[in-house]
Amino acid sequence: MSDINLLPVVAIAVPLLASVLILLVGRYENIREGVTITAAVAMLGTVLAMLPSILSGSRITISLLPMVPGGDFALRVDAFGMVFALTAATLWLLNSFYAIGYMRARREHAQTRFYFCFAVAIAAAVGIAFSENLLTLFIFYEILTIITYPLVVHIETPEAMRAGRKYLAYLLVGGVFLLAALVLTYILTGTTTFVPGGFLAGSGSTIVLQVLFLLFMVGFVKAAWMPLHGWLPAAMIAPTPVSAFLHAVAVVTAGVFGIVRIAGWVYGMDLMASLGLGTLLALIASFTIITASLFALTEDNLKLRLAYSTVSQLSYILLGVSMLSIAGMTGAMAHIPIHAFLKITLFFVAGAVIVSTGKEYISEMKGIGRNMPVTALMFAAAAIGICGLPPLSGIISKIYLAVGAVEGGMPVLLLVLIASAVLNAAYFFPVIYTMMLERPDDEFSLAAVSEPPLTMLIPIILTVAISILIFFYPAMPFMDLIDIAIAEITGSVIP
Amino acid sequence: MIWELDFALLLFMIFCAIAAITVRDLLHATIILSAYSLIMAVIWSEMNAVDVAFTEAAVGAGITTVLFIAAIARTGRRSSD
Amino acid sequence: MIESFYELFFARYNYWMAIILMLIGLYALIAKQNLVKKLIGLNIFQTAIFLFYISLGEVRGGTAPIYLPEGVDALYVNPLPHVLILTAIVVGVSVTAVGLSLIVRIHEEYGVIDEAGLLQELRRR
Amino acid sequence: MRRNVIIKTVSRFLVPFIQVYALYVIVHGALGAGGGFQGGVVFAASFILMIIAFGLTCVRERFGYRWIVMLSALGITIYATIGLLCLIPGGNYLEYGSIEAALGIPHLHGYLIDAVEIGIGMTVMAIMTSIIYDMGDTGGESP
Amino acid sequence: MTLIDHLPVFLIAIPILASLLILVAGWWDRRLCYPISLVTILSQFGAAVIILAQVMREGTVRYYLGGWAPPLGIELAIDSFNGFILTTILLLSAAAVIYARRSVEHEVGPEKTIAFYVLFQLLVTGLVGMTITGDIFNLYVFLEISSIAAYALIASARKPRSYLASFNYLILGSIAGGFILIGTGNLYAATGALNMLDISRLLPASFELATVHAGFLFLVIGYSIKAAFFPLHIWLPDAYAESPSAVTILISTVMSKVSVYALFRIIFTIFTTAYIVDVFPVTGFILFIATVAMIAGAVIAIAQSDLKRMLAYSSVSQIGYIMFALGVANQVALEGGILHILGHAVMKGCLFMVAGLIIYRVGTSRLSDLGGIAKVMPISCAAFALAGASMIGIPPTIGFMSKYYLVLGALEAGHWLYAAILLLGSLLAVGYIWRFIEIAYFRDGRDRGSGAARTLEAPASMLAPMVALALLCLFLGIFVEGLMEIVGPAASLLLGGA
Amino acid sequence: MKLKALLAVAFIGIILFWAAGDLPAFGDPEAPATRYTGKLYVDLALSDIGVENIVAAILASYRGFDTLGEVVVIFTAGISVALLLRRGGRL
Repeated sequence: MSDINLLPVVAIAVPLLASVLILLVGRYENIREGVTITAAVAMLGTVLAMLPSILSGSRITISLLPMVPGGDFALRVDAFGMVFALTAATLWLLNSFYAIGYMRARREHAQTRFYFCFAVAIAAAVGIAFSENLLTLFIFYEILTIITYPLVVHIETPEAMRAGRKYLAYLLVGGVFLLAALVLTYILTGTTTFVPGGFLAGSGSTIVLQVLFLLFMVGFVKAAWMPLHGWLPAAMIAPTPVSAFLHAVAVVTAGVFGIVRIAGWVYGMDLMASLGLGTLLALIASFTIITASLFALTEDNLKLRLAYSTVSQLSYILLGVSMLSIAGMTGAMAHIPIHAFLKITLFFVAGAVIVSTGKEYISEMKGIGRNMPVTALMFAAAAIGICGLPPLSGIISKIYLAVGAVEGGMPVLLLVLIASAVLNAAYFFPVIYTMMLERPDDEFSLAAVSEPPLTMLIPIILTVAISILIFFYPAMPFMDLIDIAIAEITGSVIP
Repeated sequence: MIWELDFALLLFMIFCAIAAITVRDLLHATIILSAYSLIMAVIWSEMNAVDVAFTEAAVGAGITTVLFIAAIARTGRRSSD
Repeated sequence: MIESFYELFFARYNYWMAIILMLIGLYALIAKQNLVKKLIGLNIFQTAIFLFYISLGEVRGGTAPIYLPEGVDALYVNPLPHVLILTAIVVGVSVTAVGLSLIVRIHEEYGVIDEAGLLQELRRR
Repeated sequence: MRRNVIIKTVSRFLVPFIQVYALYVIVHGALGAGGGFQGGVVFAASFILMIIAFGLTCVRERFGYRWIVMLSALGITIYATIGLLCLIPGGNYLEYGSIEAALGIPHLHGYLIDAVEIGIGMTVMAIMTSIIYDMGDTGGESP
Repeated sequence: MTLIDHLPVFLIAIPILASLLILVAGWWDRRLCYPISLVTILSQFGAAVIILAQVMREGTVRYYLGGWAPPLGIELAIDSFNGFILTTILLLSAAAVIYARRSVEHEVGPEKTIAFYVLFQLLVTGLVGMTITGDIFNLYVFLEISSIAAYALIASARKPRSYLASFNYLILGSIAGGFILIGTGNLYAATGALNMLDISRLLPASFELATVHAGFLFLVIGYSIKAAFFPLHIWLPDAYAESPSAVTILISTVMSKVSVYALFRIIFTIFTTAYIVDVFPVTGFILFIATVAMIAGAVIAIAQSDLKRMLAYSSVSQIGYIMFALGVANQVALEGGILHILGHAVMKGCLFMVAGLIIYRVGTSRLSDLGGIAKVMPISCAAFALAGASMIGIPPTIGFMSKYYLVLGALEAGHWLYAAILLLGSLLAVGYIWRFIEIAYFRDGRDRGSGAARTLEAPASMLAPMVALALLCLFLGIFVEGLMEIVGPAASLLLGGA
Repeated sequence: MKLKALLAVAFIGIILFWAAGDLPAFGDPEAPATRYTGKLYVDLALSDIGVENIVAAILASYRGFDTLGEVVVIFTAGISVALLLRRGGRL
């Protein structure tokens, strides 16, 4: 076993180790947060160290220990997993700085618990990315569910507890469905190891496979597709770094990541098409995109509006999968990092506003752009990116999706894309307008407001910068990785 | 063995059992239980189970009764049913 | 007719009686309110089971399982149930003793030893 | 409480007989009806008679809890240890035959059974007496 | 014959002598009870591990007591199944006895220490005897030893309610004992044998007799009462909730498991699958009841306001999971069931230990009085969370693994609906586990002046076994494959394989 | 309660009577129990053990382990009663 084989283990072990250290040194704030940052850097380094070999087309597989029939506990790093892992690792680093600023500025309680859970959550997220089979994925998936619960109920108010119960109910029920799907897959095929291009073909009757897919869909309720999205707005009661990182990146992306994995590595696109699952997925995705956008329009709480926006945007990924075409799949995969970078910016800004002004409702944010110009500008930039306008990365995935819609023979989906873009603009531009152009009702209320601390501001700027970088240099590393992944699942040679 | 005698004893035992659980005075019930055990011992010895009969006579009719009486002395002999 | 009557009755009347006794004991064990009565029922129940066992070991025309002097040919009854029941009797008296001491304790704590009264006491506290 | 003189006299007369009979029952177990358990119970019955005649406290002073603990433990120890002794000549637990074969004494098997019965009798007697003490003790301190 | 060959009987004979030693030595000095008890149970555990290794190496270990081979004598038979159970129960007993020290001082009182340890030792011995005996009547004898010891131990809390709980248990336990005796008698009448293998060999000839069916029913009902299988669980909540913590741990983890073991043994070894599938088809019925038990137990547990009572009802539910395996009766499900015997013992032991710690420190186990307790008892509550996660079935804990096997087995047998109910029903565990977690971690206890605010973590002798069990929940789950090397053969053994 | 008890007892009674119908006839020397182990003990006890009382032979030797258990049961009961009832004292 060469050294590189151990890297995926290291990538997961680093945050776990950090979480233990955090618990141990919890009393000393600076050391505790130093541990977090160090671990984030170390993990990003580990992931980056694996990047060259993945880009060269190889895969890293390591089987850790046998567990139950239905899969060993095994890790495998492939191009698609790398996309997720790289996104998560980068954003964890940025988010750590942001969280330190946010938590200190807000003087939040139980910060040790916060950092501990955060570290375990990122380990679980990376574990999902690097899972070699359904069982491993399920294990990390459930750990992610449980460990994010304390983050959601962080403020411990009765309202938060209610939200937490809702969160737990949705995700654990989802987990049960996923387990059912996992067992069923094992019963049908005798394996749950992901195979590029799928391994389910011919293992069961049409109806069984269709039901199985539905089980998987409910299982990946973390993807927040409608009407099973209820947990995501509820989870917005969490502190903003949690909302930003987990509920824009790690948790929800784990959901869509799972669905893409299922589509590409368990079912395979041909089987999906022959089962008519593309249409089903397209229906769900279109419904979610439009409805969630409408929900977002009416929502006054900024974080909730962003949450609905997330629900809507995640379904772009499902939409891409549903097209069952190379371009659609590419768009879907590309949307994972692109959306993550843009949406985290928006949440960062929402948190910055809360820290600086304590305001959560859009109608109260009139004119804060005057006192926090950089923050507001970054919000505008990220919003533009989400809407799919250059020079931010959002447009890349949208173009692929549009091509995919045509290629996949579902031009009607183009309409969905266009309608959604319009709706995106409709719910984001009023916010930008309110922030930057409107005058505050009460001039004095904003007197003490200023830009958030630098530990928060810099991550915001960096995420926007990365989004712009992705627009100009899409190939490195995300599109290259995605090309490899697509080549894997379609069976064509690696370009 | 003589089945008529056997049968009569068994019938009497059933009578004793019913009496033991219906009599309201616990002390009486205990004595009836003791009689029940003794008859049981007789039946067993008649069935050639001498060891068991001996034991039942010593334990069922002896020790158990004493224990019951001791307990009743400490709790009260009236029973509602 | 006579044959079947014999089959039904004479061949197994010991079992019938044992079962009836078991049921009487079991009924007292479940339904009687007074805790001492329950233990009396328990004793009846157990003794009836012992009767059932001893009946299993009986052999028509047999003698007690103690060897007769050599040369005397005898049919002995099955000794194994006797052994089992000797053990079971001990178990029975042990359970009775523990049950009675529990009753004494319950009486000390609550002042009553019938279920209705105990329920009342529990509700009162 | 004054106790009836007749009962006292009769029991003083009877108790030794009962106890001798109990010993007889214990050792006679191998030959006919009887055995350690029955004998132990009969022995305990003699104590019951004494309790009835002389009162609990009086009997307990003669035959106290220390005796009960010792005898009950000793009884089971005899049983279990004889069982363990059977391992020395290479037999299984409780395989009296192995000792008989090793020592070459005829009928040792039967004697060992008698020894075991005595152990049983001791424990049963002690424990039965203990139970009767505890059940009959209606308050007041005990030694 | 080396000494190693006699280990099976040492497992019983030495502890009996040890209990006498506890009595005599304790009479001399009370402080000697605990160390003697500890050393005995630990050495029993060591012996169990050695025997298990031997069984895995050489196959079933048989020990003829008195040198009399069956059908004349009694044999101790240890195969991979009861070797596994034996190790499990002794592991938990060891944990319980370590934990017992402070619990006894606190809940039983110094003057009852000797009797407590003697009975504790006898209870463990009785259960060990039940586990390793190969004779169906001997099983009954050891069952009664453990039952009588358990009645007294439950009452040793010396609270008024504990006497009542103990008496109720005594009544139901005696009914169970009587049924077991009747069942044994019926089997004896039908076959003339008492040795389990012997019965199982002779039984097929009289499979059609009503006597055999009745024997089956009585044995199953009897042991179901002892195992608290729904709806025969009515003694359980009081008995668990009112007894001293150390006793609760022992009877909830070890005693119920041994009864379940006996049930498995009777159904699979004596009657064999051929009987319960073809001759007297009860598996469907058992499966149904087990499913009802899982759901009902969990639902009632959610409605409880007392931590110990809640955990007690959770046991009713979890016994349902084990019986589920019995109802499915195929290799994979049985593996899950056997795994769950271990898993449930470990996690429920840990949970009850936490409850006991809370009683030890706070003095109550009412849920409403425990707000914010995690702040003052962080280690205990973390252990609760870990064991609770296992109870819910969060991977990679042992609770998940057993559930996984159960579902897999149910699906393999084609019980789609039951598998679905099991999966969804397992979520009900979240309902009660999470109630405590929420209260302990996320509810502020600051408004309460006394109570939790001044309490601290418990002494090490209580903390250590608890933490060990909590970590065991995790490690057993992660390294479940090693466990399967024992569980797999055990399950196939039950199904009649080698 | 009474009705429930009656129902339970009736249920058990039905099983018992049903089972008794298939029991070997009372005193039947050809019953499985008598024919198998019963005969074995009767035939072997004297030569194996050398005591006249077969019951004692089985009790103390063949099934000696049961008897050990029996003694332990009574010992357990004694300690239990002491635990429950004894005031003061060392136990």
